[in-house]
Amino acid sequence: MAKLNMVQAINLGMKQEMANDDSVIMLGEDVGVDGGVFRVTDGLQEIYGEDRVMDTPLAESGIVGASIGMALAGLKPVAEMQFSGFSYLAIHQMEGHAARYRSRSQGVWTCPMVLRMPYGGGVRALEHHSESREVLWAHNPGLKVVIPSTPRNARALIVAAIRDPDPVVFMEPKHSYRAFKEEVPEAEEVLPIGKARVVQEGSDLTVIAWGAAMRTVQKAAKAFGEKTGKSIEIIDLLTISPMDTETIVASVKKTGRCVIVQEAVRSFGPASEIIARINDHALMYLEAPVARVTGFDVVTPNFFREKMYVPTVERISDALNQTLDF
Amino acid sequence: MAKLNMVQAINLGMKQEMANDDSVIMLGEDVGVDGGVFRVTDGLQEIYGEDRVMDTPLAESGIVGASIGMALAGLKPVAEMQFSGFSYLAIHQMEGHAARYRSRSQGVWTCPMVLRMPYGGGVRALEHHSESREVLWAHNPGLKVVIPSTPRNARALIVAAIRDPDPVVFMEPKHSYRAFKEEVPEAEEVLPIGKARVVQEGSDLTVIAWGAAMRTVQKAAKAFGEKTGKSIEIIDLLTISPMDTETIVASVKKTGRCVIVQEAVRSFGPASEIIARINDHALMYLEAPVARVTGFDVVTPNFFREKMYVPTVERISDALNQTLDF
Amino acid sequence: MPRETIAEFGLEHLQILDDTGKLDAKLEPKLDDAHLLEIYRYMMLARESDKRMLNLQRQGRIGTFGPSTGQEAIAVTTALAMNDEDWLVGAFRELGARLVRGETLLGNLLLYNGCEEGNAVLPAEKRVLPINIIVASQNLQAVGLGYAMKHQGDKGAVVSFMGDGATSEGDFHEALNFASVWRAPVIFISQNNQWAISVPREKQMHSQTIAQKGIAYDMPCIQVDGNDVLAMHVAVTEALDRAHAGEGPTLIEAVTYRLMMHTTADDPRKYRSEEEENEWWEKEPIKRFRGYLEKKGLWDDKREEALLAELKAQIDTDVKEFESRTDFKVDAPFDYVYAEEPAEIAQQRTEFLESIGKEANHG
Amino acid sequence: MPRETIAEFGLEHLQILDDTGKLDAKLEPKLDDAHLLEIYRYMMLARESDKRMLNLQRQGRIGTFGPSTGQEAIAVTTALAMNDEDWLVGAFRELGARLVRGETLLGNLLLYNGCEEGNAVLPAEKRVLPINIIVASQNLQAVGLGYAMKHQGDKGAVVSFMGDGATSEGDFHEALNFASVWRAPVIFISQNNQWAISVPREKQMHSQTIAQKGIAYDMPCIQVDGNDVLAMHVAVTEALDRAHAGEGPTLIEAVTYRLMMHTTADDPRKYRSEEEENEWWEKEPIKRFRGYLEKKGLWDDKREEALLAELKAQIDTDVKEFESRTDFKVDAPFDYVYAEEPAEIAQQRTEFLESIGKEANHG
Ligand SMILES: Cc1ncc(C[n+]2csc(CCOP(=O)(O)OP(=O)(O)O)c2C)c(N)n1
Ligand SMILES: Cc1ncc(C[n+]2csc(CCOP(=O)(O)OP(=O)(O)O)c2C)c(N)n1
Ligand SMILES: [Mg+2]
Ligand SMILES: [Mg+2]
Repeated sequence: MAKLNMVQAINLGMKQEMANDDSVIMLGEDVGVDGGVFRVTDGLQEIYGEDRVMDTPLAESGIVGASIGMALAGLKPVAEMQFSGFSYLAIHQMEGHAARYRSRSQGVWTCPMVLRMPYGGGVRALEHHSESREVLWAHNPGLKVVIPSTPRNARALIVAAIRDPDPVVFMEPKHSYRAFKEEVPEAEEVLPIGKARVVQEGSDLTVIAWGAAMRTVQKAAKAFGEKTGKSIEIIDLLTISPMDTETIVASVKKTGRCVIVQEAVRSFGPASEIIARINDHALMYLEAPVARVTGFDVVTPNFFREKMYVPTVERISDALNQTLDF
Repeated sequence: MAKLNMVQAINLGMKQEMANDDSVIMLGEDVGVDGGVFRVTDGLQEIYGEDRVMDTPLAESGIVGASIGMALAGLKPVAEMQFSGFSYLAIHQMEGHAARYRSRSQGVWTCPMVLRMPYGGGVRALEHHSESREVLWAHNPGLKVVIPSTPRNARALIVAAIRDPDPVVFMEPKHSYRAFKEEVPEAEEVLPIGKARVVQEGSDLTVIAWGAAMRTVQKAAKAFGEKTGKSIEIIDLLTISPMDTETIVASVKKTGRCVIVQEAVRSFGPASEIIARINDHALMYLEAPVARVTGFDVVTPNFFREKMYVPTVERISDALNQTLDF
Repeated sequence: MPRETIAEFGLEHLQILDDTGKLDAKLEPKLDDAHLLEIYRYMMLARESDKRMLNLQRQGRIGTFGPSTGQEAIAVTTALAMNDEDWLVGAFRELGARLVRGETLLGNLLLYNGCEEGNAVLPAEKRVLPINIIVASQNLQAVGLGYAMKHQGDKGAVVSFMGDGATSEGDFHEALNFASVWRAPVIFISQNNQWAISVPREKQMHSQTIAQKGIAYDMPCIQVDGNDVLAMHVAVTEALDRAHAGEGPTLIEAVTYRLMMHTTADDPRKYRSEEEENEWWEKEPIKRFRGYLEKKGLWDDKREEALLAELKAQIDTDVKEFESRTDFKVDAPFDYVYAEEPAEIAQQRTEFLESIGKEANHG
Repeated sequence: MPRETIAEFGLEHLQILDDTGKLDAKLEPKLDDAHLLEIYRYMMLARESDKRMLNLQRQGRIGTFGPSTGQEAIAVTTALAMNDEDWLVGAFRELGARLVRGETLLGNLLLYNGCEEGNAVLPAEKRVLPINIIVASQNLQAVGLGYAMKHQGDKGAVVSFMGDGATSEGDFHEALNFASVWRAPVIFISQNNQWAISVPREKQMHSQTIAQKGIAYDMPCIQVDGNDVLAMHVAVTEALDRAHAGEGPTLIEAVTYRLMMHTTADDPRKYRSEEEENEWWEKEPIKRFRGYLEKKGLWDDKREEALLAELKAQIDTDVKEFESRTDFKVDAPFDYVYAEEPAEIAQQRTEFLESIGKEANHG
């Protein structure tokens, strides 16, 4: 076991899968010699060569469209978008093809590929480098959307994504890339896609989050628990789509109160879907409205004002208070 | 007053706005001589010339990107995507630029443009011609998303969209293009963007819908009302984003029960956001879970199986029953 | 180095059998009779299939489709020049090539009736992708296939078809650039049928040819008379040979004409004249090629009659089979969203089946 | 028409003042002294600004930015050849052009400090778009601006900058195609600095030049030594004259080198050698141009010293102003989503202001 940050952990998972399976190949802008602008593919080209770790021309639709062709031909492409903010140039390839080949051909064709992308705030970079738009992928049946929150689950989920028989959009919370380290076993670990994880059991209130917000939630919950003695259950969604309704509903039925924390803009975000599912299956258990702590419905500000946009410990605490006091 | 179908009504609105305002120009694939594949721009090139009604090369990002430039220069472009299924090639232009110019420059630059597109089922065409993905636009602050449901409101809303100082995605339910006619006054009519409309008052249950589903809802509600004597309130959303929470909440507070009908796939659809807002403002008024009658979470099937996908009178009636019986 | 020419590029046009039937014997490819007759047979099959489908569509028995009448030489000649290991990637106007590669009219009828079953007729091993409707997007898949072949040490190549309008899309450009950088064995064939729905070539692009767009990528490129079977055969064979030998991609502009409507939902009278269409009917490929076969003593009226009868019987069989199909699973869309069914989808399937009064059956 | 060459295309390269200081007097443009000195001054201002910004970034006083050191000749010469009515559309490596057009270092410091205020320094009338980060997407806006000018009977032109990597994007292609079809008055300038982050030109494209990509659109195109002020001036002026005269777009490849890191977040030692960088330092534009000025008797060490002092003072003023700014409205993002504030956003603003313990103030 080594203590790894998320960048190293994803790198480890990919390195091992490339060793396990010759058909796994990586492609994207600067993923080769440079090892990716965040170094997630660092060293892979040296080991596996330029044919399996490819620097592509600067064209997102090109990267994704070519990956689809590779997947149809039996390879398992893992494509990187340099930032999620540039992945929208390839939505038509994912919505129009990757998500559809299985349905389109009633199973004759399948498209097992992974589309990796760093997303969310936290790097003091320019415009387009801080958005959280997981819904743009999640609203497309045929795609899976996975978001890890720690080095260890990131490693176990990237392996699952590569092995998945369907296209997976793998969104990496870049704020968590180097924020902390965690023990990650050298030996293979795989987490199932489509399963949320209860990271802390509790009985008074459920908090649901994913990605970088998990750490803020844990901080807020710890302080809040210590101060109020309230018992908070925390769920890490891990897969945005298909969503694990069961775990969410079981928890809310138990606690009767729920706060959802998302970095995406509020309206039409994942939290709305979670609320809809609670409404479907646990409405009568609710003792207070489900609270949403989210990015605001604004154009994601540049980094100088990022803090006003991203959910903070304070805003989460307020929501916990209000939901418990309701 | 003439009886017009929705195609003729939108055409009328655009024709009048082009006469009112020299800076309004139309562009898109086949919008000129051909008048658009659905004939929505029919005759406009003859009146206003090739410089104001332009057949473009076949490139969606090109159409939208050029429209943004025109808007920055003071024109008011109304761009057509031939089908919403091809609009995803231009999401990066809308998400990345049209939605952002005002914020990016603290109001120095603005981007008043309309992006029109037929969407939804109903024309027995090939793949990509039947989807409802309004959320892919609505989840982007800075964009407005408008969906008319009848010839008369379509005309009044396209005029509002053209005059709006911000970019508007105007989604036309193609199933309603020629399905029915309505009296449309020759004299100018404008409906405010951002306001839903109560099309039928009632006290037992609220149904919320938009676009082509409105007609199905009205049929279902009529039959249901006649059979059960229940009093159903019907809300036509008209603007998806920014959403008119007030009208929704007032109605649900009154009726305590709500069914939402959307043609989009269920998960992460507009109905989820509506439920989230009901949760925020009217949870304690609910006497039953809000029901969603939606397209299923599948790849939108080709037209042979379209009927299984699109909400039907039967599925709406079932939901009304269940929600009232809860 | 002051103001100085640093590069020069030439562009070739290839025609062997012209529209008056005149043959350039020096350039004539040595094709055996069986191959020539097969080309003719498949062109005729495609043409007759179009007629029947148009009929069915007008009667409401199938939905919208795009006829390929007038463009048969390109698709058929190309497909017959390919090896079985070569991939066929099409847009939506290459019926002849699909038929050559083993697709049936039945599959096409199913597809144009809105049944996904129509894309499930050929197994993946046959290396024929389903039709691609998002204009130009298929070219990138072709590059991915080509790279995969190269990577796997596979000797084949990929042929990727598109229209003239398709060359305006960003995906066209990205595909040609990727293919040239990766030296991927892909032959891009742009069927320049002069129109993209109502938009004529000269409003689509300012360049006089599509072929010259290859120069942007230092990619071998050529303009070919797409209504000339012999020229198409030569150009495609050269490109395939290069691809098979590891020498990378080629761009072929095949000049032709869309003799009919864009799709059955379109009315060309809105935007072009009958005279223009008639001029191009004079240059259409089947008549021209039949003249060539006749001169070679390979064809005559009797053989034509026999072929037509045979094709009619074949088409009848497919149409009959199509109309007798009843085994359509109503909840099939739930089956193919993912390999494994998530709980939410299982529940929605149940909801659906209950709504139509049937038992859940996860068959 | 058998196998026959139907078109030929030549490609020119332009250099007037080479990297050894040798001048091609026949091609030398007749620029007055003031203009020459202005070019030099703005190149120096851009270079010195880069140095200061790098300093500030290393101290954490601003965020990531991309230096343009080594590429100043392209941006500055171009901007000084333009009229005020011409539009400037940039990517993110044209600081010199922005300074010429009236942007201040202050604006850039604000922007690179993550403040939208940095894009609000110049009024829209100045016709300078904010930086564009989505690679190549700005070219389409340039085409739209160009069309609008033409449509409104405006005599101006649009200059649109991009990198070499940018030519791989679909938007590059769509923009050049639209511009050529519409005969829009747009000059596309690709700053070929040999690298797109870590990807060298030869992995970006298979073509030997970027200029030849213009042939795909029958668009006038030329490769220019982008480190040669005189060549840049001639090429841009020709292109602007054509655009102003209604003769449509031009593609200019300006060959240069990114002498520093891609952005401050990048480490070139991962992927290229110091030797390569040193070779290009020999060809850099400022030294070369200074030699030209000196030969003309327009420059010497004393004048250099004075200029440096002057620029330092100017930069100091902007940095001081930047560091003294405190008037940042914390809830500004709510102000600019739409012209009119929807109820939901008003409510979220209140929620936000309450969370930070302030009163709602919709100022
Ligand atoms: C990306 C995209 N945009 C628009 C369409 C609608 N559309 C279908 S075919 C077509 C014209 C295609 O023209 P061309 O490439 O010349 O092919 P042809 O139909 O002439 O064979 C258009 C605009 C589409 N299918 N995909
Ligand atoms: C669409 C898009 N993809 C990726 C990026 C990330 N990125 C920023 S600059 C850059 C390289 C640009 O190279 P080039 O066009 O040569 O310009 P240069 O930086 O050399 O000036 C990349 C990949 C981006 N900004 N936009
Ligand atoms: Mg065509
Ligand atoms: Mg570069």
